[in-house]
Amino acid sequence: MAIAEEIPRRDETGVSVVVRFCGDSGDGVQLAGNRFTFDAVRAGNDVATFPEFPAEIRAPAGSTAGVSAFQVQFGDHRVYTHGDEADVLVAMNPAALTTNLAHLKAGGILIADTGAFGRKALAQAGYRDNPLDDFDPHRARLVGVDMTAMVLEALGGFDMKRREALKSRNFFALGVVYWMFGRGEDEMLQWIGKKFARSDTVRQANTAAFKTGMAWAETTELMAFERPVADTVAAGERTITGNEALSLGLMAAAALADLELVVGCYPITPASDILHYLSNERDNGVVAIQAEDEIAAIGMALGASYGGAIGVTATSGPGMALKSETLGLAVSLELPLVVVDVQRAGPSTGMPTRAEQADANIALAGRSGEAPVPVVAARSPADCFHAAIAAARIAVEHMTPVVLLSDAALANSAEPWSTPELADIAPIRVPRARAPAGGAKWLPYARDARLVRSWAVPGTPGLQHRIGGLEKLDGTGEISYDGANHERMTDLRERKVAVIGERLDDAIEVYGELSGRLLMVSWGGTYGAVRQAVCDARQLGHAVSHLHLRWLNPMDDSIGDIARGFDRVLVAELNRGQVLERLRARFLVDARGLSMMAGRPFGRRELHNAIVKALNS
Amino acid sequence: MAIAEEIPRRDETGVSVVVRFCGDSGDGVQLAGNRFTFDAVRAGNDVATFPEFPAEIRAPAGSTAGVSAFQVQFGDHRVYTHGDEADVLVAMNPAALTTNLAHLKAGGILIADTGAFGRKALAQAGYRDNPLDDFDPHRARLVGVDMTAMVLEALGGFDMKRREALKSRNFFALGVVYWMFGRGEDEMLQWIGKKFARSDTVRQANTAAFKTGMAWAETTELMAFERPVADTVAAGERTITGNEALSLGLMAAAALADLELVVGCYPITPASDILHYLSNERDNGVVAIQAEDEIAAIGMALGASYGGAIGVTATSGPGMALKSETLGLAVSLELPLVVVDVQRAGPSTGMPTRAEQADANIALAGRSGEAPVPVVAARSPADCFHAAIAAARIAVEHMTPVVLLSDAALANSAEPWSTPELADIAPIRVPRARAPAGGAKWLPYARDARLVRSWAVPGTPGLQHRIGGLEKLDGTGEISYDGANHERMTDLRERKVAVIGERLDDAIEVYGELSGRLLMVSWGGTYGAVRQAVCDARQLGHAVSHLHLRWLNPMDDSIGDIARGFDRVLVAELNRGQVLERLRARFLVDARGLSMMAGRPFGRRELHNAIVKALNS
Amino acid sequence: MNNPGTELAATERTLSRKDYQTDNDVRWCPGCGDYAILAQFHKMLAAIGARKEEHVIVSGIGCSSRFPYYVDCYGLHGIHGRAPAIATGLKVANPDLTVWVVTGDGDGLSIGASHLLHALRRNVDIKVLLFNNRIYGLTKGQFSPTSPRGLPTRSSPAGNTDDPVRPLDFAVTAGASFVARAIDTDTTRLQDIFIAAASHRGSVFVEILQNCPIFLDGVFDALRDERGRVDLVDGEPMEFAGKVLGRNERGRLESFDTGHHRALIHDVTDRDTARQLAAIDDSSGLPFPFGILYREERAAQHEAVAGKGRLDIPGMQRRLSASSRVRRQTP
Amino acid sequence: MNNPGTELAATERTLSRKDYQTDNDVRWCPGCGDYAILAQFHKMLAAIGARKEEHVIVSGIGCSSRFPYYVDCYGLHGIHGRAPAIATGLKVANPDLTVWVVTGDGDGLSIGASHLLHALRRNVDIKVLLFNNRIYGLTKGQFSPTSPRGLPTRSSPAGNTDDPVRPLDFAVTAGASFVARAIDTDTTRLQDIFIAAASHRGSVFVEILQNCPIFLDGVFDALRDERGRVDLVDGEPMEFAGKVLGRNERGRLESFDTGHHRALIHDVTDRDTARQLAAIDDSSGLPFPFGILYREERAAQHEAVAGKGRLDIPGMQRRLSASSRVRRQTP
Ligand SMILES: Cc1ncc(C[n+]2csc(CCOP(=O)(O)OP(=O)(O)O)c2C)c(N)n1
Ligand SMILES: Cc1ncc(C[n+]2csc(CCOP(=O)(O)OP(=O)(O)O)c2C)c(N)n1
Ligand code: SF4
Ligand code: SF4
Ligand SMILES: [Mg+2]
Ligand SMILES: [Mg+2]
Repeated sequence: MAIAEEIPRRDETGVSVVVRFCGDSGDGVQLAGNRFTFDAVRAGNDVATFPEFPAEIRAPAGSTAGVSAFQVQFGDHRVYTHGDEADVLVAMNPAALTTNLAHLKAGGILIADTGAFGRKALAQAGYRDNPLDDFDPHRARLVGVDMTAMVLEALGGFDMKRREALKSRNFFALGVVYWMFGRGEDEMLQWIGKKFARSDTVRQANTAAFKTGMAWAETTELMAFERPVADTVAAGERTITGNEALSLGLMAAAALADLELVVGCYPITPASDILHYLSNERDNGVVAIQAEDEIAAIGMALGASYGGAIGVTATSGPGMALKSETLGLAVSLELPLVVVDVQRAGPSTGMPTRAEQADANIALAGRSGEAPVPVVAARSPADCFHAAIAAARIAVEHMTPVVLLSDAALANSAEPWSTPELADIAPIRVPRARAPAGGAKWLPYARDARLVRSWAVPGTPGLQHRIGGLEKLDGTGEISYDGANHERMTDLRERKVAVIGERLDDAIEVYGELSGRLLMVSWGGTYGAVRQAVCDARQLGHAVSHLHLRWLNPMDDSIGDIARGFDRVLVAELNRGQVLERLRARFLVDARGLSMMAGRPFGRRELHNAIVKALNS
Repeated sequence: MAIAEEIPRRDETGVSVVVRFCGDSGDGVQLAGNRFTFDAVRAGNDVATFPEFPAEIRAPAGSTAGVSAFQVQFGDHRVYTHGDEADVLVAMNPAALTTNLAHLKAGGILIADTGAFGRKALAQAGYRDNPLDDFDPHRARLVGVDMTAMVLEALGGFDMKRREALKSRNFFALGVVYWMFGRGEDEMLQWIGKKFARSDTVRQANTAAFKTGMAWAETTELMAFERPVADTVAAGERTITGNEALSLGLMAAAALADLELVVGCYPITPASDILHYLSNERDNGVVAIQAEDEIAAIGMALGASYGGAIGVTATSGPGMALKSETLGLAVSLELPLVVVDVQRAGPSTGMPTRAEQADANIALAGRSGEAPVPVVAARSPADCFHAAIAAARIAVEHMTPVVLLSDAALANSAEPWSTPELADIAPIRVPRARAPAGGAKWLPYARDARLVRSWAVPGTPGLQHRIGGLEKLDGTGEISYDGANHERMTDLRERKVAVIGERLDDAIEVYGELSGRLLMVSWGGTYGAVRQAVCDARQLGHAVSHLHLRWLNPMDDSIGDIARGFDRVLVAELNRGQVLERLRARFLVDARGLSMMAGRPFGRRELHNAIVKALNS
Repeated sequence: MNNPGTELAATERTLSRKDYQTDNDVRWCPGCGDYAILAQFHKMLAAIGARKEEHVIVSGIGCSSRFPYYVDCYGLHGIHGRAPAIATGLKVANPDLTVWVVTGDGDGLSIGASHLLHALRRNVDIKVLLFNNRIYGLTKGQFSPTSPRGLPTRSSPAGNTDDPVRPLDFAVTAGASFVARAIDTDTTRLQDIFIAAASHRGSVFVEILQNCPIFLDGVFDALRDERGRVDLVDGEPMEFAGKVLGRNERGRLESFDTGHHRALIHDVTDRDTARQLAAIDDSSGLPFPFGILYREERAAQHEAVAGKGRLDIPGMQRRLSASSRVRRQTP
Repeated sequence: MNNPGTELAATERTLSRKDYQTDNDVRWCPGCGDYAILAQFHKMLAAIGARKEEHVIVSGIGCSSRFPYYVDCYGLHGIHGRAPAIATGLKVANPDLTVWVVTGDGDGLSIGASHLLHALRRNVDIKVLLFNNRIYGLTKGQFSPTSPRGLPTRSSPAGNTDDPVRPLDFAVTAGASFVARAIDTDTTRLQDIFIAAASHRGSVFVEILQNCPIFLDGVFDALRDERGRVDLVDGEPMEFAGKVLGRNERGRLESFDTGHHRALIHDVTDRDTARQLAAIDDSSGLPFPFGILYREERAAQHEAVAGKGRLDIPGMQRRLSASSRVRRQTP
């Protein structure tokens, strides 16, 4: 396992801005946010986004339960998080304002559709009086604009019902924000043209609303914002969410291995989109099946792997629990299998749309008996692509199930994305069984130097064999109740996973020096926030480094060596110390946990405060 | 949590003998072993037994796969294990001899039915020549007796087929062994009379065979064994196996709580007997349902708990995996529930009849999200009774699911048993919800000082409420997606389990001094062997103590304090260090693991060697 | 709502349907068929004069499964597919309760199919209301086991490739002792069925066709037309839109002119005919039956498995002593 | 057995049933019905000239599920109840294989009922052989979902309180496209059904009544008698013991004298009649049907879901570039 000591780069300071759109689920704030983000990327910025959807069921229009929000941070340097607080908050109705005002920085800009603050809407949001009426200028600069009226007026000539016309309000808002940040009008108009090609009315309405918004911003001399400019950061060609990147990564892995990709899934928030994406890829050879439940889904994936494909199943916490028994079988059979867990807040049904990292336990230890499984975690939306390839690579090359952890925040957040070159990625070697020379007997549980058995796919003449979940004799795979053999097989299964560590170049990444006062440890989706906070602290001259764990299992001894080089070690995770526990047990270092269980990623300031506290303690 | 420093007692040395019966599954060796054990208990000895059944499916008669064995150690002092090696081995056929000879102590006594060593039988056992023919007298003293012929002759007068008559061979063997150890003939004859009351022929045949065996032993002047005599050890009224004691314990708990006992089970080795025992207790008010699978079984148990009963489900590894999701729901609902896991060797189907302790992981950490659950482990067959009461007590008094761990060895082994006095056991307090005074609103998630919510059983007027697996608002229990509330609820669920530690008097038990050179740590079924080995070592003057953990969760800080008092800490468990990992993580002590994964309990000598090695290292 | 003071008083007087509502905001989408079902449920409780504390609603996960939060009786919102098992345990532990299970086509027939099958077979005295919208609502529009073949959804962009489950057929085959169908908007029939279900002793299965305006709007429109449906009334001919269902010479169901000698008179105790009615599906070309298809009296499971007496300390002490006296052989 | 050298040569010559046996000791109890079934399976493989590598047997857990260890083709002994799911994945990944599932009455109808239901419904091209001994064999004698009502077992000392599942009824209702029944000792019929099953394209369900001499000896004895069984032959009347099955005026099955005009001619494509035949159970007073009850041609699932083409590096590179070009909006 190699340790990469990353040299802190110049590109980590600069200008960045956070914009947050909020409104009713029907107001199109997700579309507005995504579009704005996209043009920021095209302008050469780095971005990080965070969408917040209402809880599962559609709440009544105008209610606080129905509020949807989208936050994006963009900048001319590396942007690691979606930002703690918004510089600009766009609120489409009172319910959105009341639930989102706390996200606006003191002294920021609040753009609100004053036309949406009617009596009924105010009451629905729980306001007695209109909060815009005597808005405290110290709290924020209020930019009130009657989008409703202006849009209705601009669209007066179209043959549209009021309700439909009002659906273009988000484009008015975009017009305002585009003007503020000097984003190109032409690109937007082109895109509207393509996106709404099917309906003349809608296309023209959105175009008109957007232009009206821009014009209004210009005429009212709305202050233009200090505009982040693209710097050395290579921005992407587009943005990508974690679930999409993960899906593409699985497909890329199949291509790199020259194997079929078979996906068995049962829908569950926030993993369902992986099923949706892959169901669309039938023309590209993907077989995606919606199973009757999670147990069937992993069963199908395992059956597919047995049949010579890369079997994949994707789920979230409750589904992960259901897959435990079959995952144990996969360990015993030693077949490749990728189990994706897009973590959400638990226990039980918990908060299905919210992010958490509390499935490390179940991924590492949630099986009966000794059933070791490699576990890898993606660290950012775009990284889901690479993490998926890594998971599939280890699964296939080492004939083992692998758990790939993502989370609700990574799943839906977006990052810039440029087309990866598959030629730059090492192909995945498939340990196919071959009939041994000289008429010798092929043994299903004979192993190579890395303790990997070979894969005899049904259909291959001459290699017929039987495998199963009962303990098997080392080598032949026959059923065995022999105690010494069980001891040996347990040991083999353990070492087989342990040796994978020797080849994981990406397992540990240290940012900063290899010793110092404080080591911040992250894994999975806490990467960005921790990196940002460590950057900040280093700029203030603190001797803080950052260790990111890509693999939760196997863990290399060098992690202990690194940790021992610091006065203090702080493990930041969205749980109560699950990976912390492993680090302490393994390396006997007195690492401490920085735990948060609020259903959302860490904020930059929270981490900064924790770092300062740890340094002063 | 109290620490009991146990004063080593005088009763831990003395005479003990190990007898092992082995034969074909049809030869009745389990019956012979149990009967012999029973009369040892009646004679005032302490005993520990270990039955070994063939793998699940009935193998052909006479094959090695079909061999069944029963080992018992009995003595005039505390007997902690069934013994490493047998002093006397009774072999009913060649297959039994070949698979069991290794269990006979060098210089021990081998009693074999020479009449069963015919050509065909020898071949089936893989013998070319008859091993009795020139048996090495240094290996053991061979007592060859043609039981087959003698039984056929003795039973010549009865109207029986040869095959049936031969079924009495085990009573011949018992006759021999009873004579050797001076056990009473009358008791046996009485028992035969009762047991086979329904068939005159069988009763008379067994009586005749037994008497013939005794007479033969006497006439051949077979050396009588130095006979262990009952000492201060209060022996039992009978013997009891772990599964039976566990079943009775659950019933006793229901009585102590004055609640109904509802058991939902799906059959699985080695837990099925709990379902069998409890299915027989309908007249005593027990409701036992065989569910369609393990998920339904725990669902039924949880539904019963919701309905005001003590809901129980019992299973083994693969079933435990399936129960994970519902166990998470129980954590979220905060309802009492007892989940019994009779551990067997894994992973996956593994070795279903063999013992292991590798489900500590899944019990402690096998759920999605943060879902803490108290875990208690029984330490001996009779202790299963008390452990079951402890599990149910904590479940009910603290409104939480509890996992109770047993294992395949405890389940089927037997120990002396005397009727417990329920009056000596504290009743279980039920935290029933009461309508608050003064018309105040009853809140389903309001808590008492121990953080326990109250139990409003459907049917109670005025306390209607809704609960579910979504995150709930502290107090009211309403659905909540609030981050701060989730943090609080997570914390409450964690502390709620942690505070249980304050009242567990039996959580930690230290035998020997509180500091020294070596601390041996055990949990669950490794208790007996570790205690025995520590006894042995202490008698040799070593500064070794023994810490037994009854509860794997919560774990008290005092465990760390104790561990730090020793130069070395060795945790003996039948897994690869699952509890070891928790101890290291929690207390940062450099404890080491003594792991065995051979599908059987530790032997006295293995442990002794490990102790010596640890002391010398 | 949960104020015990007022509650106790309330049960003394006659309650109206409003009394069975909870404070919780109902969070289904505007226009969702679930609202109409909920209203009839409240109404039924009032109609039968239900004591709030005696009713419990157990559900799984899905839009439909939010139901318990909206009825002021006891309620448990469980996990996906497992409500029948939880309800079984509840009923045997506490047989005096009236236990309802609310489930969806995914919850009940996909992940929970086995539990539902076995609960119906065992004749557990629970009343299963399956809201069939032929789609996964809560997870936003994947196909369900009852989705029409060919339906494009988020997880079947090229069209669902599976043949749908027929819920009534499933239930009759499984052995439910009360099988009925209603549709969200048909308030009278829904009400009648709910009232009949409430008093049935044994496993009740009611399929309620429920429109999901968001993900599969209008899928039942044809069944709202009198030509698409036959309303079953015990003892009456199976008439619909001027026609009548009958059995042809090959033993199959067919439509005949009213008054035809082959016309069938509905008999709720006739299991064979119920099986044939339950098998009618999209492809049969026959009207869908509504109302109570089948009803049978048979020992309910909680009666069959009930323990005798309660375990108390003296009883258990006797049990323990007896077991030692008998000195039973361990097996 | 697994010596690839000799194996390859062997597939060139005609194989006998012995060639399909493995080295493993068969570990069923003496007299177990599984032996006879195994023998017929070996024989069928020889009869159809099966290439060993093209057949795979997937099983769950149970005595019956040890089957794969005794047949020299590919085999996977899985976990309890999940074989249909594993077999589904196998078949879609590798459609050229002939995939058999061996399961028991507990494995297939208790813990695995939902998977079986959905696999049959989707018409997955797998051949399910359910060994029904009406008991749990491997776990030593608890009742199963097909155990007779009232049966005392280790987990039902006072008698089983549940009504049994009718496996054929379950399968037809679920949508299996090939449904048959045989009994362990009826070698000819078993052989015929196996051969027919091997070539069917779609979901096959064969219930094989299997005697367990240890835990429920003789439970099928009445069905070995000609009065207890009707052997179905396509195109022939449903004759048994001098009588014939027919449909009475109420549309129900009944026994008539041979030659009666109500006598039914067996038509394997007649689903309605198959449903009626499948419903015959302990309490019907009619003979149990044996042979192929129903058979239908319908698109098999692996064809419906098959991916087009294979993902290779150039193809995937194109796919990735296209996705960036299109600059799709994230949803
Ligand atoms: C174990 C588990 N798997 C998956 C889910 C996600 N999930 C929630 S509801 C649902 C299906 C809902 O469909 P249906 O039962 O038809 O109910 P509807 O929403 O249509 O009323 C799914 C797949 C879950 N909550 N738990
Ligand atoms: C998850 C799980 N639960 C329970 C078991 C125990 N078990 C093994 S086989 C079996 C039932 C066997 O009955 P059946 O399917 O009828 O097969 P048979 O042995 O009668 O052939 C059970 C309950 C298991 N292996 N795994
Ligand atoms: S998604 Fe459909 S079923 Fe769910 S609440 Fe909305 S309309 Fe109703
Ligand atoms: S227990 Fe029964 S089914 Fe199992 S092998 Fe023995 S006879 Fe056959
Ligand atoms: Mg639905
Ligand atoms: Mg069976």
